[in-house]
Amino acid sequence: MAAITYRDALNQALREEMQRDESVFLMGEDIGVWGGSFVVTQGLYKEFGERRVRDTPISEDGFVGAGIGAALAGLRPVVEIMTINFSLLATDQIVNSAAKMRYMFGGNAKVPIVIRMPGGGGHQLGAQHSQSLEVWYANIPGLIVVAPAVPADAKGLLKAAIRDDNPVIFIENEGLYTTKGDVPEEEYLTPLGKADVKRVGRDVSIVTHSRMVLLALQAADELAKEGIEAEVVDLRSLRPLDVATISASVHKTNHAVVLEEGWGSYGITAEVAATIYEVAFDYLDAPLVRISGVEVPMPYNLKMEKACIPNLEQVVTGAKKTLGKAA
Amino acid sequence: MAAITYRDALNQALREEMQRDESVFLMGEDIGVWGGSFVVTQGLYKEFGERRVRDTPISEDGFVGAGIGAALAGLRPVVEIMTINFSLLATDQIVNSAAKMRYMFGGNAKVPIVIRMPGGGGHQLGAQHSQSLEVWYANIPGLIVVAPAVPADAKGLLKAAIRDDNPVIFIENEGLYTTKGDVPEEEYLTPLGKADVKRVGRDVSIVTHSRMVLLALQAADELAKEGIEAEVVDLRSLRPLDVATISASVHKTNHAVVLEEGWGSYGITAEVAATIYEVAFDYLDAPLVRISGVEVPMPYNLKMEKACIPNLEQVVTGAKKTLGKAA
Amino acid sequence: MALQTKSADSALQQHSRDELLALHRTMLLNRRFEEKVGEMYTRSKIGGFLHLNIGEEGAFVGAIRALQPGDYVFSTYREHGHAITQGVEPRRVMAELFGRVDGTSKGRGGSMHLFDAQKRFMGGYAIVAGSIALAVGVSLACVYRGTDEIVMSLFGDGATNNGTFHESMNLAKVWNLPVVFVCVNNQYGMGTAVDRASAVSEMYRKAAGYDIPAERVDGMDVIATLDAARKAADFVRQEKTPYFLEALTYRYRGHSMADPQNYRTKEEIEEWRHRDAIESFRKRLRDAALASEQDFAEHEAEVERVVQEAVDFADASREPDPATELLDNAYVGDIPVSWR
Amino acid sequence: MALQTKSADSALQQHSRDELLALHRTMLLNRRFEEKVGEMYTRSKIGGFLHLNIGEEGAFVGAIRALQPGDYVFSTYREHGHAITQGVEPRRVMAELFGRVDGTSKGRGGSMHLFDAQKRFMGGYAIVAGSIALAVGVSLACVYRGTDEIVMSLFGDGATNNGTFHESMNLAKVWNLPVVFVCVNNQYGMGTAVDRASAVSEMYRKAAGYDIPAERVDGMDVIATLDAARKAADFVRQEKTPYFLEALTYRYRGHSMADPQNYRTKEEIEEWRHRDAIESFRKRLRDAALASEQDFAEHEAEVERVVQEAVDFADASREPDPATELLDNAYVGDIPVSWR
Ligand SMILES: Cc1ncc(C[n+]2csc(CCOP(=O)(O)OP(=O)(O)O)c2C)c(N)n1
Ligand SMILES: Cc1ncc(C[n+]2csc(CCOP(=O)(O)OP(=O)(O)O)c2C)c(N)n1
Ligand SMILES: [Mg+2]
Ligand SMILES: [Mg+2]
Repeated sequence: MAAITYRDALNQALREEMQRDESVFLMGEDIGVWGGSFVVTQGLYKEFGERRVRDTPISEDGFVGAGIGAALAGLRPVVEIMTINFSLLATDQIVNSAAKMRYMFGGNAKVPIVIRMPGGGGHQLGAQHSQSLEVWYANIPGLIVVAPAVPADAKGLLKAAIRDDNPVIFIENEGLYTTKGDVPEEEYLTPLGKADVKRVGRDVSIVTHSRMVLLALQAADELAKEGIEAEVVDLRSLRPLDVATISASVHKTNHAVVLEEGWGSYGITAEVAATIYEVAFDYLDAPLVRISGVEVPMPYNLKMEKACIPNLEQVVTGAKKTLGKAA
Repeated sequence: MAAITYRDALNQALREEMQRDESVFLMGEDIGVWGGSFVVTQGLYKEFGERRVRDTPISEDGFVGAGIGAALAGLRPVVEIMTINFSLLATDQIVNSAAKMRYMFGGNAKVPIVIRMPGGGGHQLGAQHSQSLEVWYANIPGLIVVAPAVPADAKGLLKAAIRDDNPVIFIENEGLYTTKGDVPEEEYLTPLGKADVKRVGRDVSIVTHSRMVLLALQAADELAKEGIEAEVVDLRSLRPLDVATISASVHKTNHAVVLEEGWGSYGITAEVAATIYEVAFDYLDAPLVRISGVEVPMPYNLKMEKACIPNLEQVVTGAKKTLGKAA
Repeated sequence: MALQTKSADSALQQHSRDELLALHRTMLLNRRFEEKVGEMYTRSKIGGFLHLNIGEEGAFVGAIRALQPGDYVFSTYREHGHAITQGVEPRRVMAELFGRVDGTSKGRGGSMHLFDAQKRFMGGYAIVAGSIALAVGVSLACVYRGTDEIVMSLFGDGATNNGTFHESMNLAKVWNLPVVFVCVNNQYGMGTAVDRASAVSEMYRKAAGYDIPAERVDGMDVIATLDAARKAADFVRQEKTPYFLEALTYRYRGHSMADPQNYRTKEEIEEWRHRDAIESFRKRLRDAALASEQDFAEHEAEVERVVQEAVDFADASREPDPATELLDNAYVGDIPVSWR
Repeated sequence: MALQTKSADSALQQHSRDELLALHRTMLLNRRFEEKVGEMYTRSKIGGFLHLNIGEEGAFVGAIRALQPGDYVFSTYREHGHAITQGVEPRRVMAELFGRVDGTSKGRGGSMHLFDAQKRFMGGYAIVAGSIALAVGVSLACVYRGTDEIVMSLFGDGATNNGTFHESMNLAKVWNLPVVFVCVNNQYGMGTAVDRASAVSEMYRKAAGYDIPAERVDGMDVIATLDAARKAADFVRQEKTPYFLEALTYRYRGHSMADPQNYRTKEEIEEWRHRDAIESFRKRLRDAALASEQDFAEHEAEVERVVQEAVDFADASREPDPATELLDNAYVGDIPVSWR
């Protein structure tokens, strides 16, 4: 196992699948000559050429629609939307076309597309460039939505997504690209729809996804110092949601903290919280604690932005609160 | 009090506000000459002329953006998007412009726009024309989202929305336009952000919004026959959510059913359920029951479509279930 | 663009009699099919929105008949005739409108969502302009695979005011994709006349900003439309670059079954009915002595059989069963539809 | 479009010396301001994305100086100079970049979101093409109120491939709105050269599909740009209908501070630097004996003072306080931000 960055793990997944399957190709803004604004596709344009690594105009609606059409015709496009904020220009194609076609055409159509997009804040990019909107897509039947937190899952889930015959929304996070983690040398796939316990613990379950998994692990370290053993459940997949894994964890710990970087109201944590109460009502010793981003457009000022994103202290305090231990 | 249709109540609200305030004007597809595809704006084009009742091209992104610009300049546009399904073409302007501008410009801008759109299914319009996507907008800070269920609220909330200085997403339902209800003769406003108990009961709270309020009231009648007194809480406002009213009801009944027409996963009921557990954890005698639309693209066939939308039996059974009474 | 009625009908002469008769038969089939569909709707055999294309037969039959086997067609919610002309069985279309399992989409799609991959009818879509981008994507796949197939994307005049149309035009040109964009200009988007919604009255002029060759043709003249569409298809196939064809036509019926019809005059409708694509074509065939009332009568009889057979077939087909089939095809594979 | 260098510089002669000097001063101010901003960024006084417009001064100064008091300007994320040219105080711009409460957006917006309603600078926006529709809306308000004001919408070449641009152009023309669309064509959208993303190389040609009068001007020639923009503004104000102006220019720096610069050659950059808008303008002023090195030196000194004062002002301004101000202006009135 070699420790590589999240970015390189994605790059490996793309390269391997493109080498394996001629029908896999990439589309997106500045993914070719430039190498991707977050450098995820670097080197692929050189290796595979324009035909399979296609730079697009700034036409999110158009090229996402074109990707869906290409998938309908049997190709396996991996479309990069530079950030999830710009995916708002393509929601019609994602929701009204990709998510609908198979069912509304009576099963006679298939749309094996992967649409990659990073979300998240923390880089002072301001209100229009710092959103976490994955909950929107997680709400839509017909879509599969995954959000890996570590390089190994990023690679395994992307390869699995590319091979899956359903439209997959692949959520990355701008704060994760340079993070490192071990990635198996040999070929592997990470199953879509399965959560992963990133740290085992018996006292409290911290259930979260994407970049917040790293914060949860940090918090678990802190809590351990005080003798509290937190279990960190990485959802990995938002649609479908792996209720079994979440349930098993909370049945064991009897306490839960649900955490997300984005806005909590009608957010990912709303569904996860409701689900936990539903499947563990008689197991919860106390109300769970919901932690999410402050519900304002993201401010530019560094201190203000920091104050909007969940931090270590909040998670530690939240865990103690549900455990009835005053911080 | 005269009983009028939901459609006429909206029409009255628009007419009254346009007469009251010269800066109020309407934009939308076929709202003028045609009178609105759901006939909500009928007669207004004749009365106020092209300047104030503006037919638009099929450019949702463009004319919603133009409406936001006009609001920024101090006018009070009421923009109709023919159905919520087409609002997917305008999500960028709604979320990245309207919802952001005030905060990201440090409070130096104001966007007093109302964006009306009906959602819902039940008319065999198929997968691309039968969605209930209000939860998307309810998730966005900077927006106010309301969804009246009865004519009186439709009129009062629309008038209040037009006078409010924030961007308001006004959710209607295609199944409500011809429903009737009493509407006060005199001028009145319905406050944004306040839920309304549509029926008082002591045994179980059915918390829902828009068209499902009518189903909940039907269910309450049914339950009454069996001696079960259901309280029906009409959310009316989805953002902000009136937690106090929901909480008071559940604290009283100790049982809850949350209901929505749309998809429940990451839906309105997810937030409402999580909120109820949060504020009434020690009051709930049993897990609440979540009822929502079947999570598939809406099928065209009548029977199939019916099976996708919550029905009377489900709500009645759900209420009994949380009350521990086998159906 | 004026209608050719001079005795020596050179345009007509360049086509085989079989082709001419086939054009007539196809237009007539679509006309009678739609009339029957309208009837079935009033008899509640069909639900939802229904958009008839009666009056537009010259435009879409002329355009689609120019394609070759293997070519793809993308359409809108006004697509019954587009599907049938592309070869989809009328009975499977009717069954879909009836919401039955033998319909092209197994009763899940309905009037706006016909689909038949075998016939390369890639679907009817209900979001205005949405399918144009999908068509561009399929043409990209054709180029990617190096096939000779091309794609025809049909849409209305109103769709050209939508950004999706413009982004798609640009992509097709920048990437040199084999797409024939066909704007069926029936002069209204619901109740909005072209000039009230579009900066230019001639839709083909919108291609100028993309350097895409374009032309307008009289959509009430099926021969002129067919010839223009052939020229377009050949060009696109050879040059591997898009072409834009505007067919000027008219819809006789309302936008859908619910239409106040307060946005146009009876006179205007009458005026266009006088230029009816089928009637005028019959006259030309007669004048050129290429077909007789006898032939037309045979076509009528034949078409009526097909339409009636379609109704019978649809009636005989069963409805999908909510109890057992509601979740079918929600996903490929065993992805759970919901976890509650 | 070739640069005028003949001794009798007729274009120059038509302007007062004061105006010419003002043009020089404004371009220079923007150049020095941006250079300082770049420096402050590397010194971490500024965070987030930073898009400098060094090289484009001739284009945007020429365009915006053509406006009259009361006219509105909408811009993008590359807008510092657009704001300053429209009259926004440099120090308030710098304070915004520093994230301070005396910034145009109280430190909430940052480099991409400057805003000053008093100066009718209606904002910098970070969604490509997004602000074009907003500009159309403000021009609609001008017409609605019957004022004489017009709106200028500035955007890049890449933005013209986005549907929002096209829908906005159509709306402006169909509704006859007073908008001057100004495409600052710096020949790249990030690393994508115009021809790799756009079907046509000349952006002004995209106006043809909307019957909007359009022209391309040399954006490195501030006088030519100013004259063309004046013509456009006058036309729009009188005719109450849009105009499209393309200013061909070049950005010397990277798209943002993180740019591989692997998509263009050093030679190309050098070539355009040789056509620098400020240098070439100085030469013309000297040749026409309208200004001397002395004047330029005075401008340099003056501009340096302003820029330094801006930095001092920004440094002195406080940061917003998360503890007490985080929720300010989330809504107008007392709408709760969250209920948990
Ligand atoms: C994006 C979107 N906006 C609005 C509608 C509602 N609508 C359905 S058809 C139609 C008119 C379309 O006109 P045109 O493109 O000319 O096609 P036609 O109906 O005339 O064949 C409208 C506005 C829609 N389906 N999709
Ligand atoms: C809708 C959208 N897509 C992508 C981006 C990322 N992005 C920011 S600037 C830019 C290039 C824009 O090029 P152009 O319009 O020519 O303006 P320039 O940067 O050259 O001034 C891109 C792709 C964005 N901000 N918005
Ligand atoms: Mg039309
Ligand atoms: Mg550019």
